[in-house]
Amino acid sequence: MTATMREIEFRDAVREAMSEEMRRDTRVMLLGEEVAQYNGAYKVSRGMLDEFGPRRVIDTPISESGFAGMAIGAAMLGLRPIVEFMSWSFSLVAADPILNNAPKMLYMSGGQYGCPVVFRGNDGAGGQLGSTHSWAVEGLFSNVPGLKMVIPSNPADAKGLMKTAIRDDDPVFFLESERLLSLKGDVPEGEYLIPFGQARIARAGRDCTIVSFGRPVHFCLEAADALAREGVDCEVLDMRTIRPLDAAAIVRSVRRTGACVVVDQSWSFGSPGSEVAALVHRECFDDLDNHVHRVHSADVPAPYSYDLEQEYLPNTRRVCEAVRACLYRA
Amino acid sequence: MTATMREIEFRDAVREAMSEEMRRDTRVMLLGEEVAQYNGAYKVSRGMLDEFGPRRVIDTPISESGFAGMAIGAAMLGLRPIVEFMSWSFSLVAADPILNNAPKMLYMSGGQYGCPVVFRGNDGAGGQLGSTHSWAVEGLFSNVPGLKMVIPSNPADAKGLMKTAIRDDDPVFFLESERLLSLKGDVPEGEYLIPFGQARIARAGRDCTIVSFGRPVHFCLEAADALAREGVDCEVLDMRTIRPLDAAAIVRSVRRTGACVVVDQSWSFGSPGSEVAALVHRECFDDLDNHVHRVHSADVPAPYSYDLEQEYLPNTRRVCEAVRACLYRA
Amino acid sequence: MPSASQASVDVNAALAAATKQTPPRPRVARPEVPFDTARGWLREMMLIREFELRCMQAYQDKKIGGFCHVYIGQEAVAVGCVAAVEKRDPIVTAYRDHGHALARGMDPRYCMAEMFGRIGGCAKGKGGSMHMFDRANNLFGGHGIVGAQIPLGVGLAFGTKYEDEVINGGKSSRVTLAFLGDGALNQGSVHEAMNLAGLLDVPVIIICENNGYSMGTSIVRGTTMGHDISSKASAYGMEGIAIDGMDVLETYWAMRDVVERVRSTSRPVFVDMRCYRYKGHSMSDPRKYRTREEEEAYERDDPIGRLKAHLESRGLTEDDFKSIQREVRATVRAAVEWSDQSPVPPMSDLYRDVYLERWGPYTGSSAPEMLGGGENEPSFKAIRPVEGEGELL
Amino acid sequence: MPSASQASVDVNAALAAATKQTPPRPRVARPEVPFDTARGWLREMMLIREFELRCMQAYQDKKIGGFCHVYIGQEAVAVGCVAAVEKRDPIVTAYRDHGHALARGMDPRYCMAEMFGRIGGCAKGKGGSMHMFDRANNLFGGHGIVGAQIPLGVGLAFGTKYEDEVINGGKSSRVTLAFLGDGALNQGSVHEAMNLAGLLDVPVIIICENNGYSMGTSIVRGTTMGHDISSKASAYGMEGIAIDGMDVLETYWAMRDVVERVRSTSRPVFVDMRCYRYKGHSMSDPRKYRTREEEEAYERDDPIGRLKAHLESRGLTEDDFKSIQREVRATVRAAVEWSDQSPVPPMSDLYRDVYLERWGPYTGSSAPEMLGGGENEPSFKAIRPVEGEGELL
Ligand SMILES: Cc1ncc(C[n+]2csc(CCOP(=O)(O)OP(=O)(O)O)c2C)c(N)n1
Ligand SMILES: Cc1ncc(C[n+]2csc(CCOP(=O)(O)OP(=O)(O)O)c2C)c(N)n1
Ligand SMILES: [Mg+2]
Ligand SMILES: [Mg+2]
Repeated sequence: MTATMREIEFRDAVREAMSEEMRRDTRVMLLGEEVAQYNGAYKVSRGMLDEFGPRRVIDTPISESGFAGMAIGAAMLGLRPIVEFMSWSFSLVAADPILNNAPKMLYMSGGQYGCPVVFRGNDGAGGQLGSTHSWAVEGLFSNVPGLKMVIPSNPADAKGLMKTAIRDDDPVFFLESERLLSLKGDVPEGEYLIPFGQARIARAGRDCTIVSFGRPVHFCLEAADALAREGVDCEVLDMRTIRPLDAAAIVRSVRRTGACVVVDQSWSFGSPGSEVAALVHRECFDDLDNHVHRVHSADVPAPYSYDLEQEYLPNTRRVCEAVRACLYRA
Repeated sequence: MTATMREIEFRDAVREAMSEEMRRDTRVMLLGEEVAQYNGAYKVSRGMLDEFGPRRVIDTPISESGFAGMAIGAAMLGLRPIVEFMSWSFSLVAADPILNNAPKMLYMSGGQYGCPVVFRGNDGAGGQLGSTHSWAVEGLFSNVPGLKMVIPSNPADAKGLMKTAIRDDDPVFFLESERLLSLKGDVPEGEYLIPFGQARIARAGRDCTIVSFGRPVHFCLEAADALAREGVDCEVLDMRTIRPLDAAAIVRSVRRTGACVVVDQSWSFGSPGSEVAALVHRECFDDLDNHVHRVHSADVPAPYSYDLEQEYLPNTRRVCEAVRACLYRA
Repeated sequence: MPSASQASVDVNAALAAATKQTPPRPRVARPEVPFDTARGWLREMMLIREFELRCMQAYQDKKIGGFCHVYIGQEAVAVGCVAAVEKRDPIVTAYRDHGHALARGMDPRYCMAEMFGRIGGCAKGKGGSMHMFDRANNLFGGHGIVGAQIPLGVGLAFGTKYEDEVINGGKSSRVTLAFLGDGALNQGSVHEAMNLAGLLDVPVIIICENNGYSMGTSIVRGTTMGHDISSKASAYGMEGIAIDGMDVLETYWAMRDVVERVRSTSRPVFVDMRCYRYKGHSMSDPRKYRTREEEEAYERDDPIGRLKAHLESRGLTEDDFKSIQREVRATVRAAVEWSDQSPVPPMSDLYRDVYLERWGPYTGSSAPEMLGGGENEPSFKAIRPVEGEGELL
Repeated sequence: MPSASQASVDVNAALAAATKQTPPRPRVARPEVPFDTARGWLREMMLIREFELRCMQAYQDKKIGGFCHVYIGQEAVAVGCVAAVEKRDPIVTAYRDHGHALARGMDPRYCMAEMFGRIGGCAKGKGGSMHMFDRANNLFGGHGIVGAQIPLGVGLAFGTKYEDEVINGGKSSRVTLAFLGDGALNQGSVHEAMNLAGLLDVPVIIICENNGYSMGTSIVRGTTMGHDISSKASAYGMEGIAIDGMDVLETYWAMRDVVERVRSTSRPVFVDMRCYRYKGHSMSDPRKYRTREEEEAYERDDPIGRLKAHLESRGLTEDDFKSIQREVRATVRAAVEWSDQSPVPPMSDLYRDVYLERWGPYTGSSAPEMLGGGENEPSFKAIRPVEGEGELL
């Protein structure tokens, strides 16, 4: 990424990736609720109808199961559809096609039919939307083999990972955060792709490894700054993809720091966070000075009230507390 | 359980529990595909239509989302519906009502509307049904707060837990195994209930704690027998409920044995098994001589072929291997 | 409109056709409602509108967060429908739910405080704008997932019938109103529920508030047969009827007929309730998908204006009208002030209401906090007084 | 039938009404198919039936596991429909899929070996009876989740149109056949897909194999408007047509019309294909929900018998018929033998075909096995020869 940089928003980065790929490959198309004429409920697809026309940027009715299934059929045939879920919270009504069809088609057909589809949309709480609209679906869906799961934390990663996702021959679940869509960041001008399964060291440090992905990475970085003032030097790993998971990067870091905190905005029970904890204990059994500490959303449905929701989510204070506890500085 | 015992099948135990509760409480009713006139696809509800009539034992069309949602509405009003999913694999089409409504209604309504519904059906692979029909939904759904999850391994537990589930004021996910339905076991004659959140020590032992639930408990017991012949004395914990999880029982046992293997038939990533591993490492950090070892289904869609499927699932051999590895006897 | 052939359709003309040119049904002569009753409806509709306007303002002021879908333009629907049933008849609706809550009798303070995220809210600030629940008034919630409340509504109706017949050995005598938007017709669960309602003979009235748009998608762009949505009901052998939801008197009388029929036959009915929302889908919608002219045409047909004109012909004075206006303004202002003062929920409330039975959220440790059952009295009771016993907060 | 009022309906009378008394449509005079073509169809139908009988036997012998849904009685549907389209037209179906696979040209050995769970199976033993895929023959699978294949079918049709028009700049020229059972009409996703098909003008033919039952539930017990399911299509403004699926000639000609129309207009069509399954839903079904008389009535109307009679009137001899019978028996016997000898998949195959790109299953360790991409050539290619190149296994 030595190319010229510009500062653009996360949503623009996602759009650039989609548009570049659509220019490159006519098999790529976008469908979802309000993606065309309305320019996207969150303006991620702004202008794409104008550029690509109504055959490639398609407004759908509120039929997630129907249009997700439709995209899967089209992908089996050879198209490369991008499906926008206005929110991943609405993907529950499409759980069957996205979990039972897309990730299993290749296997069930004995290798005959792949399913190169990208499902994308907003994920996670934080916008006071109440419990039906605040799913962090990584907690649910990362359990399932056959799919890939991408959770970018910044515009540059979002662009590079989206391009990889579109070119990937397997089904990709791409989780954006509505809370990050307006986040600005440096994004290279030219074309670049970010491979799956490679974590990014968002901050190097010696004392404690903080493993995170998606929006909570920002809380981790804030926490690391705060902790630095206390003399604690944290390394923050931004996993970027959960399936595949760059386990080697985690293990490398924890072997050096001897301490690990996982910050994951999904519920704790049976989550990516618990997996990382189990993995680290397995691979770094003799390296750890304390057990892996975990920060998750509270084990309750997401509340609407602002104050409750802020406390519900992983936040900078809770990350700091976890790191201190992990380093016996509590 | 000092009452007189009889040997009955798992399916009979479940039916007895449902029938007893329906006799006790007219608010309890059963609905699902083929539960009435056909006597249940797996004959769990055999004879119930005859006893309770078509208003309380109701055949539904193949509309899981519709009838699960319907049951939830009825439960909000005060009924106590039991919903049979012919297979939990078919509950994916009902993911929204069962995950977004049932477990969250109480919270979202600020405590006004509970949702005393029991969802039950076959769970897990092992019958050569291929990947669409072989879900172990504990891997997916146990992530979600607000629901309770029961996974019995034998007829006596199934009956006592089902009765508790029906009387419970919260939504309960009751996971049966088609592979166990014909399993016979001693079941007490009289009425009894088994509280949630209390593990059962299926076999006491000193050297290694094996944590499991549902069908794999049987593999664990077989493995424990085999290992006993090698001089390894395993304790097998049958968790019986996953939410709530009897963490105290696990910790008590592992503090004694110093070794822990988790056997969970769901996929490994972000599963109940990874949660138990993380929990044990957290609570028994200084007690463990090795990291927690885990046995899961292979991280691939379920294959149809008998031989592949047997290897796919946790089995006795794989449990033995894990225990030996955990005890450095590999 | 994805395909080229359809793209050329004049959406607005088509919409007009859908919502106007097919008149809901020939008007029949209707009896008069007592003046005071009709005046009461006028007040309710004005209350809802004032409430919604203040919501919009509070949203701008960032006192309300999340999504907020106002009901302005559709007031006659909630008021007319609720008037046509009894309190014991359950109601369930979608996320555009303030109107239903107020019409059902929710205290505007509880409704507003909910959106402010305060403990005085109808759900103690846990549900928010889209999720208004009111047990005392038999309101089974606003629901955020499009269409999801229709299976619930069928279940409520199934439940009342079961209670009346199986448990109490009598005859089914309650009806359930289940509201949905026109866009929700494209959710599969709605279709599954309609089939179930038809098969099981449940006394539910499925009311499609057909305001012609789902977000920026006009009905003809998203819904086949959008010009005649009662065709959706015909597929389930269900009676479908169109009602002019811009006219509260017509809504009331037409719904009265439907309610009576459903109460006595226990057969479900589908209502194509023609209406219009004047504002955007939610607070962030610039309404570029339709013309100002179209909006103005509907505004001229305003349900409050219509009822006002009717009442004027029966003697309502401008003074009286103004006094209503003053009263509802004061009521809503009071609701805002009360909500401003209602405390933020205590942090302990984060962990309440997860389970009713004695068990708590999973904490990843061996000592789960016990927050259900005895140690966690359903906290709603603790803050909401029983009928007329005065308030705790 | 849950409610008392409905419980008294005579199910069989109602079923007869649903599948018989409303004749699919008035027979029009049809051209004659060439004798050899019709004889070919007879052979195919006999092959399917023989194949299914042998499946049942192999299932009893525990050579086939899982669920096994045989197609006996419905042979005319798959054969007639497949004959009415071209190889390049995609097909997708449900779990009762052996007939479609064979009619589409799948080698019976691959089909049988799949059920035996052997590497020679069409999906290398990974899919089983319910999941027959055949890329070379444009068969996009049998699918086990009721209704789930209909959105896929709409997607296939969308895809062919997109390829033909957007990618290749030509005119849409392929049609997709998407089969479902009558019970599947109650899955919401089917309705969402029908609406999408109508809105997006996709060239799909949704063929409801209306055999009157979903497991033990007769259509009138589970489906409102069960006596006229094309009402389901009307709700989406979609043409619905009933066809006598017990008569392969009629099925063929009627489908020819439909296919031609869909090919040229790109508008979807729904077919109510009247048929009957003689056997149980799956291997474990004792068929207590219907009478022997009903079954016999349909058996007298047997599609193979009908076509045989027709061909006899055109000169088919008993000898020729017997020779077909011998040939299909030999073919199926050979398929069973071949399948018996086909090896069990190697254990390494458990981890293949999870991903196409270079990445492997998660192993919980820091060294995930790499089983995608270059290091894991899609293994199907490795065992299935390219057209006529001879076999590897
Ligand atoms: C399953 C689902 N998909 C998408 C959404 C996002 N969404 C919320 S409201 C809405 C439009 C609904 O329109 P309509 O049903 O006509 O109701 P109206 O807003 O007009 O009252 C959409 C797409 C959602 N809440 N749930
Ligand atoms: C979503 C879902 N629910 C339930 C089932 C179980 N099931 C398999 S086939 C079937 C009956 C389907 O009947 P129909 O659609 O008429 O097809 P037919 O068997 O008659 O060919 C049922 C209930 C399933 N596979 N998927
Ligand atoms: Mg609308
Ligand atoms: Mg059928």
